[in-house]
Amino acid sequence: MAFGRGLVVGHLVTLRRFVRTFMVGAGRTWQRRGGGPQRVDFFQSPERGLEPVIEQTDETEGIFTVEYPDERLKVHERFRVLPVLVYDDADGGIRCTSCNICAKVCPPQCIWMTHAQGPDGNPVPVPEDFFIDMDVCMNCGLCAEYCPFDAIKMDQNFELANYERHQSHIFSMQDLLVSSGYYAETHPEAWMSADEQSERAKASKKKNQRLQKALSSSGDVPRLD
Amino acid sequence: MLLLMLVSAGMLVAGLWEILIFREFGPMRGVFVQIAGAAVLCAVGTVLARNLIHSALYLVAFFFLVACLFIMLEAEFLAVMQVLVFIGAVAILLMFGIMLTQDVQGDQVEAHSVLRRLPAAIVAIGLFVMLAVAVQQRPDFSKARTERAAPSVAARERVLNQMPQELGLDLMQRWCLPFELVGLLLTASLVGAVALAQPVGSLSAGSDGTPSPGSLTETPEHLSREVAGGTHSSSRPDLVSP
Amino acid sequence: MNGLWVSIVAMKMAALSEPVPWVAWFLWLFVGFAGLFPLLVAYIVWGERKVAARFQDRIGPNRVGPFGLLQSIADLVKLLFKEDFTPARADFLIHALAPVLMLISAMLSLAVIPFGFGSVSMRNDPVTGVLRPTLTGFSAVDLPSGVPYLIAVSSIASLGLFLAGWSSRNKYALLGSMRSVAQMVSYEIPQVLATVPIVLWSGTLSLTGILDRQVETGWYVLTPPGFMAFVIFMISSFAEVNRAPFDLPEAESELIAGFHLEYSSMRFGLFFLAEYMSMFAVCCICTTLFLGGGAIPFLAFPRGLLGGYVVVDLFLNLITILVFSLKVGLLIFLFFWVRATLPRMRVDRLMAFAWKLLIPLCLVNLLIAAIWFEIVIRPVAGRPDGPGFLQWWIGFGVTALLEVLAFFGAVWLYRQDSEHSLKTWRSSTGSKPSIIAWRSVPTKV
Amino acid sequence: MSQDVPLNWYLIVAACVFVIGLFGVMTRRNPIAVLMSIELMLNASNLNILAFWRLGTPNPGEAPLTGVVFTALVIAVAAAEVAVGIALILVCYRVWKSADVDRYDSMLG
Repeated sequence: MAFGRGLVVGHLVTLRRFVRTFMVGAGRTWQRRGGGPQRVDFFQSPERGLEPVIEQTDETEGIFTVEYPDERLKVHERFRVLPVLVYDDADGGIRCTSCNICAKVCPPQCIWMTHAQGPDGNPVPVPEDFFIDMDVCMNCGLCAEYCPFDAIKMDQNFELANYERHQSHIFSMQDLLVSSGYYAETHPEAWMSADEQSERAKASKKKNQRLQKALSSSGDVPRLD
Repeated sequence: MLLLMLVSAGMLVAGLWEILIFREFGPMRGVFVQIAGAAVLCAVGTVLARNLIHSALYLVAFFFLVACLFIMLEAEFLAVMQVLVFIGAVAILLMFGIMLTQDVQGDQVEAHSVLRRLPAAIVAIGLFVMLAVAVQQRPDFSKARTERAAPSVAARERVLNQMPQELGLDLMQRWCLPFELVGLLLTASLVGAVALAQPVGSLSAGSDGTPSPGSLTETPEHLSREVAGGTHSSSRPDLVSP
Repeated sequence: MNGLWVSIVAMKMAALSEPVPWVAWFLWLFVGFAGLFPLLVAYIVWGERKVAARFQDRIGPNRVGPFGLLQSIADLVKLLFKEDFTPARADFLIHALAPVLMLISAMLSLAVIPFGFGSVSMRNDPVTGVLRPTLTGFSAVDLPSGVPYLIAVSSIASLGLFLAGWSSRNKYALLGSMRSVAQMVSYEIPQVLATVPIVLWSGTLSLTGILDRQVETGWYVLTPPGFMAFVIFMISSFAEVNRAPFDLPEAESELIAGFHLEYSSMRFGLFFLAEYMSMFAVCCICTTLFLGGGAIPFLAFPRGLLGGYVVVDLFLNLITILVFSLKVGLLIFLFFWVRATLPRMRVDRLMAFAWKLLIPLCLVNLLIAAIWFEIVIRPVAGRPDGPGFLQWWIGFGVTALLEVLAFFGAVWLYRQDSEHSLKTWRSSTGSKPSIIAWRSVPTKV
Repeated sequence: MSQDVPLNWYLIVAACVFVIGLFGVMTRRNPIAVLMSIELMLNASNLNILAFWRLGTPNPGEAPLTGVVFTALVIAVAAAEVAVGIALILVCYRVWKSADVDRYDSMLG
């Protein structure tokens, strides 16, 4: 029969947590624990992305708060938010052929696009414009999964808050285009994988062929914007 | 609301009256007039308010003002006791009583009839006139204490300065029997209140919930059925967990 | 109209009192009660947020100002500018009155606390009756019946709480207020009974007198019955000011917010202020009654120097006020600590805890306190050197033994009773209880 | 402090409050309101006792605290009365399902 022993022990447990927050990393009171710009920078801060980040386990003691707007935890590569369209850094060409497969598989039906037309009225395998309603998109990633040309990819930008929701929340092609360099930076593993490299080579080859074909038929270069 | 405005207006008038008329008597008469006027207004509010909670609130204000009058009579300890017992316990108890006997919000109003009030008012005013005349018959009552040159009793000066100690000693020595009797009364009322407020039948009845004949809270035959059904919680099947 | 009233009061005050008390009153009222104490309370809120954050391995507010020091001010500004909303069917006047009543109750109890030692004057000893130098206490008022005054004003809070719940026309608010009034009325009894040994030992009801007596004979918390009274007083104070684990009136998860559910804007702010101010007041009371006020531990230091020059008195009072606030701060930390540790109690256990454990323990403690009085205090009343070493230790041993016996006996009886009622409940319902009995849960520490 | 207020002022106020309480007892139909009116009357008597104690001329050899003791006892009795009164009202409410003194008529004969 316990006479309040559990009460006392419980209070000591919480008191221990309290005291340890001051002891663990005692010298880092003025430092941000998740990296980011330091409040008092006695030594040179590490570069963005190289900061030491405290990972919480059941052994973790002390404070491991990440003060969000000032410092961010690195997201994992597979983390995905909205789809984007990738264009090539080298020639500025986008891979999308406006085949409409993504729009068809999209479960909430938030993608639609218009085909580009040549001067003679024939369709050209590039989108004239491309829209995604970000309020409707549920970040499932099916579009990127189904895209036969690897043109549409999932991005990691999660800070989408806005002051206006009628125009600015429907992303058009200008909002959606990201460079292949950006994608390579945020998704290094996927970008350098053998699969992706061969796909890249194949896609560019195919596209070149189709473009040549289109050019030979119309005799003019369509504008890409 | 109207009465509250009346109270504040009355206090204001009393304050002006004090400044205009009672300056020469010293300030305490004016203070007394204000406090007593507010107390009487609160008493009227207690009796006349149609909402019971408002009535109880006027009563609380009245208790507080009476405590103020006690302080004017230099019985500070009793004033504290007044607040402690009447506001802290009696008012809360009354509120609980209102909650438990009215609908859940306690704001049913009761109708007043002139037929009921008129004789009561006549009796009350008559009694007041009698009391007032009786009080005014004694000319020495109307003189202030300072004017009467009352003998300054040393014992009384002492008790005014150390009232709690003196009161405790007095209650244990001279007034021992009344003190013990009050203790007995409080115990008896505690036991009695618990016994009365018990659900019907739970004191003397067995687990079947029927009140035994001759129990403390025996009810008329035609009423006991519905009462026992509603209050004896352990016999309600819907409270038993699956 | 208001200005006229104020001028009447001012004229009266000017007529009634000498100029110097008038100035002192003005200072207490406008610097203390209208300025310093609310500010202090705002920073208690900030401190609670910081400390609670540390208990949960967080940082706490750090955005507004350095270390988040302006966070309370920002919250206050937010509360001031929010829409003041009154439910359509609410009783407007009572709805507005209730938070004010609670705040008044908390502020009134601060009026008699001796924050410092004050000066020294010759007064009659309440026990022996002889003249001796006595502390005057640095308090707004030195009431001869200070302890019952404290109890009386703290009982006004339950009235305000009840009115808040009733006038909101909301069943959750009403439930919360009914619960909490029952809770506060119940816990008032052990709280009062815990102060009775103090009154018995010091022979006075004045808080300054109690402080003076403790400075002379040692803190009351250092004696076994005094320690038990201190613990009981603190526990029932937790319930009185509605702090965790007794925060049933404002149980967020069950009653949304309890009695102040329908309050918004600064009226809610007043409740908030009242809660923290009553917590502060209770800590001040506890420090005065049990922890020797502003006395420095095991030293009679400032006392012998008081009563000479005004400047010296002021300086020494500053020291005692600092010591006092340190002790109050520790007690407030205790409040935070308990809140960070314990979950909320269930209603029936809350009441059983007060009526079946605390009150019997208080009564037994009163008897043991009388034994301490007879052994240690009464034989040496009036002697300047106080109780002898051996006498003190005999008293300590006897009362400590009795206290331990009383504590274990009371808890044992409490456990027996709860098991018994559980058994009868099981047999009366004829089925297994849906809520697992607390004794059958394997406890692991 | 209170020396310049004459005794009969207190007595008049106490009589006034007492009479108001009496009026309430006679007119109110809710038992709790009746109880409140009784509290008014008790307080009026308390005020009377205390005024006589403080402002009346004490007899030589009289106990110095008679009025205070009397008032304290009345306060205790009032508390006891309210406790039992509320309990009785609850029982009446349970039996008659009504909070109206006019309907408590089972002893009317």
